[in-house]
Amino acid sequence: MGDYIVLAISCILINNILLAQYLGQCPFMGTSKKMETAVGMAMAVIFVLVMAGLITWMVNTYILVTFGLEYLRTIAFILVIASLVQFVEMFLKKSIPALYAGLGIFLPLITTNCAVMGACLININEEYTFMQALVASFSYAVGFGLALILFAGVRERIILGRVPKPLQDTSIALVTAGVLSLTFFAFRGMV
Amino acid sequence: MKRSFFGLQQPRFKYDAVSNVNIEPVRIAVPEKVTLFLNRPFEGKTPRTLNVGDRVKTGQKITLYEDSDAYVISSVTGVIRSFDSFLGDYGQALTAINIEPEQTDEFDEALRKALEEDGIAAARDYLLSIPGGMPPEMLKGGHVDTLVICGIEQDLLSITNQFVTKSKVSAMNKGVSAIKKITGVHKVVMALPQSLIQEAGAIGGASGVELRVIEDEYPSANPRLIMRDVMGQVVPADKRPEELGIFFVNAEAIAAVGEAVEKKILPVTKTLTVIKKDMTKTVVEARIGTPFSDIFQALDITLFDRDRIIVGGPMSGTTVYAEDHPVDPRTLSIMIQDSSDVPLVSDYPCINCGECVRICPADVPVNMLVRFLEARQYETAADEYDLHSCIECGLCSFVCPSKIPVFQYIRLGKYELDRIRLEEEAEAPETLEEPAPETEETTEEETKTAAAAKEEEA
Amino acid sequence: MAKTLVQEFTKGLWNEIPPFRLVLGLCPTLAVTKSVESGIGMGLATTFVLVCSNVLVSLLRNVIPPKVRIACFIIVIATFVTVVELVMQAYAYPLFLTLGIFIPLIVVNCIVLGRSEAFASKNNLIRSTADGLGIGTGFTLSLGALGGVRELLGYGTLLGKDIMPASFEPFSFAIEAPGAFICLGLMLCIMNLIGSK
Amino acid sequence: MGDMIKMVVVLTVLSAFSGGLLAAIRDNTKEQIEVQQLTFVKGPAIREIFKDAGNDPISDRFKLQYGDEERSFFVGVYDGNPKGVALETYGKGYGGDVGLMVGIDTETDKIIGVSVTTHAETPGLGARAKEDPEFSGQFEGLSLTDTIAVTKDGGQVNSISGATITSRAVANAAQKASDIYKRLKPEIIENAKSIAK
Amino acid sequence: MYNRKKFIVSHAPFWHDGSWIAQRSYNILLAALPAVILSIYYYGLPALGVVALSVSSAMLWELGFTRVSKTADTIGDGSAAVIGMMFAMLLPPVAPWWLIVAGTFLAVVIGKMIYGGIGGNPFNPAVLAYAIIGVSWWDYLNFDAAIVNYDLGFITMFPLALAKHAGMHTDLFNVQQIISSYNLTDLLMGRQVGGIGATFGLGLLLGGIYLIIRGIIRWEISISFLAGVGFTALLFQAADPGRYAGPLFHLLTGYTLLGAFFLATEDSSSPVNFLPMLIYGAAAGILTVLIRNIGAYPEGVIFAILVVNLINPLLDKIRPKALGKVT
Ligand SMILES: Cc1cc2nc3c(=O)[nH]c(=O)nc-3n(C[C@H](O)[C@H](O)[C@H](O)COP(=O)(O)O)c2cc1C
Ligand SMILES: Cc1cc2nc3c(=O)[nH]c(=O)nc-3n(C[C@H](O)[C@H](O)[C@H](O)COP(=O)(O)O)c2cc1C
Ligand SMILES: Cc1cc2nc3c(=O)[nH]c(=O)nc-3n(C[C@H](O)[C@H](O)[C@H](O)COP(=O)(O)O)c2cc1C
Ligand SMILES: Cc1cc2nc3c(=O)[nH]c(=O)nc-3n(C[C@H](O)[C@H](O)[C@H](O)CO)c2cc1C
Ligand code: SF4
Ligand code: SF4
Ligand code: SF4
Ligand code: SF4
Ligand code: FES
Repeated sequence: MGDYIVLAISCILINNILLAQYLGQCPFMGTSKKMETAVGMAMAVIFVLVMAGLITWMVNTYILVTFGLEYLRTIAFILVIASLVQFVEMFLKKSIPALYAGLGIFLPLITTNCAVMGACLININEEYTFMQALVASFSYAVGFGLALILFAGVRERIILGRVPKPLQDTSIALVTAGVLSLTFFAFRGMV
Repeated sequence: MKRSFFGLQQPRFKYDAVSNVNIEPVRIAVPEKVTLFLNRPFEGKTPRTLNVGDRVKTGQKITLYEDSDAYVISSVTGVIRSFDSFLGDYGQALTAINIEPEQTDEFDEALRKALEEDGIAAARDYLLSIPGGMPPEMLKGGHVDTLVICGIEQDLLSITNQFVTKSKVSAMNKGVSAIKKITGVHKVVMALPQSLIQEAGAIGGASGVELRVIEDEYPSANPRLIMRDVMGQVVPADKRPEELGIFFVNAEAIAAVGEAVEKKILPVTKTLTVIKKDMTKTVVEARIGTPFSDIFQALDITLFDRDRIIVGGPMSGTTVYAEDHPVDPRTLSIMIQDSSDVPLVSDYPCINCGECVRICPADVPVNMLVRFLEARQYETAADEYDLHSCIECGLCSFVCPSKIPVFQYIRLGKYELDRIRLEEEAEAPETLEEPAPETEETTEEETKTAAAAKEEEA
Repeated sequence: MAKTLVQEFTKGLWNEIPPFRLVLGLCPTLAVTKSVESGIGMGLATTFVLVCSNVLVSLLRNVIPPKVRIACFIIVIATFVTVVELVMQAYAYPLFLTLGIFIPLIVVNCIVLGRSEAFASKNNLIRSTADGLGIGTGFTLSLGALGGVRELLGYGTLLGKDIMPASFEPFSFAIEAPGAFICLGLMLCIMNLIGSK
Repeated sequence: MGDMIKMVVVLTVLSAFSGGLLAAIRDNTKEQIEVQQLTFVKGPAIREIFKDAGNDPISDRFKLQYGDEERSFFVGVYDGNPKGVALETYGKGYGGDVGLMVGIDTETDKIIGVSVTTHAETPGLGARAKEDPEFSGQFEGLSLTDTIAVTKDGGQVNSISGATITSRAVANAAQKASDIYKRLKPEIIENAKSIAK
Repeated sequence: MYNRKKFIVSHAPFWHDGSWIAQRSYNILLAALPAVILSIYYYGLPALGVVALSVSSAMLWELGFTRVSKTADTIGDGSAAVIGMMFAMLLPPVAPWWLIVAGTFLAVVIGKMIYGGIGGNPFNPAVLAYAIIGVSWWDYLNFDAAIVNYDLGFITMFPLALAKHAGMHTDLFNVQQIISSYNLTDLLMGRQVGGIGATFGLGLLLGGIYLIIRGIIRWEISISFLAGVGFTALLFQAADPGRYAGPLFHLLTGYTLLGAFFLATEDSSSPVNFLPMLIYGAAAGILTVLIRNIGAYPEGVIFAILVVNLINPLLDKIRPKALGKVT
């Protein structure tokens, strides 16, 4: 149990997927201008990443490794993730329309989100067990959501400030993301 | 006015009390020219009931435009010399009527006739521009649940209502019973500072007014704060008290109503407080329409370039361009400010010091609000940052170390939102009309199918 | 307005240069630009995948049924990504180690899929090649430039050679994660300044 | 219906093409990738151990079966004699397996040197096992007849301060190497000789 | 005959309490002086040089930025001087000139001006600059390395580093023993190693109380910060007295007092509502001790403040219901 907590804290705070692993930057920049969209995106990522993490882990362990097809990992994973997102979208639309309305627009964005794909690949590279992969996937997603929401809070204010013209929008957002990433140094050594 | 050394403690403003001061008002002579404002844009071509050269009597109801029942009461007997267009606050367009008064007053008899023929309710059509002013919605016959008489002004320094409350007890008594009959209101409340409660006892006893004490600290005389603290009812931010049937009137107006029904002549003399540069106060009585310059002359006040003439108090008044600006029925005070005391605004952004948030009596998140207002995001300001909760006390501007014109931003924001809302409402009927063709189409289709059916039958 | 082939190529070098103008492909941009070498390596790998997939998609554009369009693009792209992955492991292993999972992640790089979807599936072979080459070159240049700045500040070197005077204390912040964001943000600011002139 | 068939056909053909291409490339790069991995991942560690060897220990390697695993051994040739062999073993560390290359002198049965290959330990703590020459230096000259362990477990290796787990992992790995070597010694020497020829 | 006077027409209110940003800035400088002067007394000219260069270069960067970007001059408001002063207060007395100049650039330009100047910065500029510098040039900030050549008549070891070291080697040291070599008077009177403006406990307390009384900083933040540090340190000490130092030690060493009164209270990056201020301060205090006791750095104030700066916008959404607000 303790090990899982350490893993979780490490994935959320120290090896934060956005701020330390540089994954998922485009949605990070794209959905952080407003708190509402940030929260929506965070939820969607948590939802998809946990499912994708587990399914790709199983695909890798039971199919690719068993048949010596590791070199097809990239292609297999992207197909799994793409179809998963499609499936989730269809499923939600039919059975949980409220959730679909909330997550709907964010789901397609996630297909081509390297955070999801990246986290799945990290699970494999780190040789995590099934439980570890579950904890790590969830924690990465929570870390993504946490950073995204904190960032949105800061960014909402920056947008109202008097940022010089050439720095406006993405430029100042990147600088701020840098500080965000620096801020997370605070948790170094804590697990 | 300066921030104290102990800045941790918030600045406090006390309303001035008049109970112990014996004030003799200065009476201003009838001026050489009076100017009355009619709440209608000036239209040269619209047929008028009166024209330049016509004579009017004191107390005469002037309904200038034939196609409108907006009126103003003449405060003198004299000859109309000209009409003008005048821009009020936020570009409100008014018609200015300039009258040259004669030496002696000849009083208009319309009110007397109306009262004698139709009883007291007939006064309703004459009271709008009585000294102190009456809420138009109340006179139009809207439901009046509660009437709150303000024995004290919202803003600081001005003592007009207190003075009237103290000196015109019997007129107020009559005014209260009259206004009860005119509007049918049962509950009349008078909000007073503790210092006046003795004097006002007489009013309460005779005419069935509930007396309520308000704190002597600014801005507790603000209508919304009176509602919350004295009446125990919070007015929703997006509603005005009037919409709940609660009307606020100045004590002066009630006294004026009393005088009017007693003498059957409309009073035309306005009481007001003049605050000089050294903050000494003088109570003045002048005909409505008297140019400020006459008052200044009578009080030996000299003005220089870059001084400021403020109508109303220091926290929420408005400034005027010219010395010959006339006294309006609602003018409670005139304040003169020396150019060296004029605080400058800066174009600094909010530094998030939080002074405004701590002082705001309405718990408005001013620090955030001001950012959205500056960015002209009025809708967000209203929806998420409580623009409409602001009771317009001006304290936030007072304490802002960035010298941001916060209060001005707030008023502008509210004004802009109102404008947008009005525009949308104006557009709304068009959108309502749109469904009409659709129904026509369906009927057409129905007729067609009906026709087809007939053909088939055939 | 049809563009000439040259314009099709050069638009990727300035008007639509990723990641500055097209704010896409940020992750590899941030992750693998600790040095000029790794930046350019990543750029070239991406360019290869871009050009190959543009070519193939453009060739197949009339054959691919619209409904499975995205799936086909993904297969095509993933194939070329895997080719790069294998070839790089075989012949440029140290580079493969520095680029890490960002090589397989080219498959989700929005630039690549975006180009297939927005350009190659609607244009002929030659145009698509020019487009892929242009965007790819622009991307490579961007990564190289950012890598240069970070390498110079963070290590005091360029392409591994000492550039700064001996007394220079490397500003290693530039090669840490926060430095990546800030350098990219400031470079974007400079691009905006130049662009607005 | 036609659409459906077309979709299936296109997807199948594309997948087949992709699979074929990748399989072909994979077969052609397999050897090379292994060499590269050895050169760049294990290479530094091996060279560290066989500093003065006259051969290239990476190319002079052989494989032996140990239990159900196949293990690689690298031979260091000194003055024409195959005097040392190196093998890689693993110990359970703080952040996962710690890989350790252990070089053994076949004449004296003493450790020539050890070097950490792969690890996921905490920077500044466990990671010092790889960076701190003082720590790995302690293994030099240890005799395989003794049990190798950290001082806390009654052995002779001082642990890195604050990182006993990592230190223990390294000691365990060394001990494992010792066990393997002792079990396979005859075959190892035979193979080494034949390679040196 | 037209001879009309020109009157000023403007909007209410027509009074202002006369407060002004510059006044706040200069009062902060004033409050910082005791701590800085004592350091200059101990360390002499080098410390004075660091302070002077830091303040002046900060102001020059701001001047330069406003000139280049063709915006209104703002150095008069004193904010750049305050940032320069705060940055200097964090530094060891022997910081090299280029590090100071680079640091003030990061603080003023990256930390403040690009966010639109005063009021726009989401993070405390001086703290941000120090963190960036620390990542790159830690060796120059490391007190133990920096002042190794001084003989000051007191222990020339950074107390927090010593305590952390001892806490990591409980087989060799007992933390309580180690920290008992720093007595209370020493810590209060600046007889300890630390940043230029961070050692004189009493001076910082006086400065802080002055600023609180003047209403320039918000006491809620300072007090909850100190309470957070004290309480967390107490818990740690109770859990393992051999490993963790007690509350008084944590309160009077490192940047704790500087952080509580001067850094965490920076207007733009801290909340303004009551409850958020308490949470903000307490979180910073708790985090400070967490970083010191179980994190990677011996000193925790810097990163603790950056973290709470980050959550400030979210915290400040907790606020009283405005008058008449429905739902
Ligand atoms: C943030 C953090 C990272 C750690 N990393 C390592 C590590 O890399 N290697 C290790 O052996 N122990 C690591 N540990 C575990 C502790 O240091 C553990 O208490 C220690 O290994 C016990 O050995 P000691 O007797 O030397 O203190 C880590 C602990 C923390 C809190
Ligand atoms: C050291 C110091 C420097 C000052 N420099 C300036 C300045 O450059 N510009 C300015 O407008 N006021 C300056 N002032 C004055 C302050 O703005 C302000 O008038 C004064 O601090 C009022 O605060 P008090 O109430 O403590 O006297 C300075 C004050 C001090 C103490
Ligand atoms: C070193 C020093 C520099 C000062 N510079 C200024 C200055 O530039 N402008 C200023 O108004 N006051 C300055 N003062 C403060 C004034 O002497 C005086 O206290 C102040 O102007 C009065 O405060 P007030 O302007 O808030 O009323 C300075 C004080 C000192 C000690
Ligand atoms: C606020 C702060 C405190 C630091 N404290 C230490 C320290 O106590 N010991 C150390 O070796 N490095 C310290 N560093 C530097 C840091 O650990 C490391 O060198 C960089 O993070 C490099 O990744 C510190 C850096 C900062 C910003
Ligand atoms: S004017 Fe300012 S202080 Fe007064 S209620 Fe409005 S926001 Fe609050
Ligand atoms: S008082 Fe002025 S500067 Fe301070 S928070 Fe309010 S608006 Fe901002
Ligand atoms: S997939 Fe590409 S564009 Fe999207 S977030 Fe990752 S790098 Fe950015
Ligand atoms: S690095 Fe840490 S453990 Fe080592 S001496 Fe310094 S404080 Fe002690
Ligand atoms: S009462 Fe007018 S704004 Fe507050």
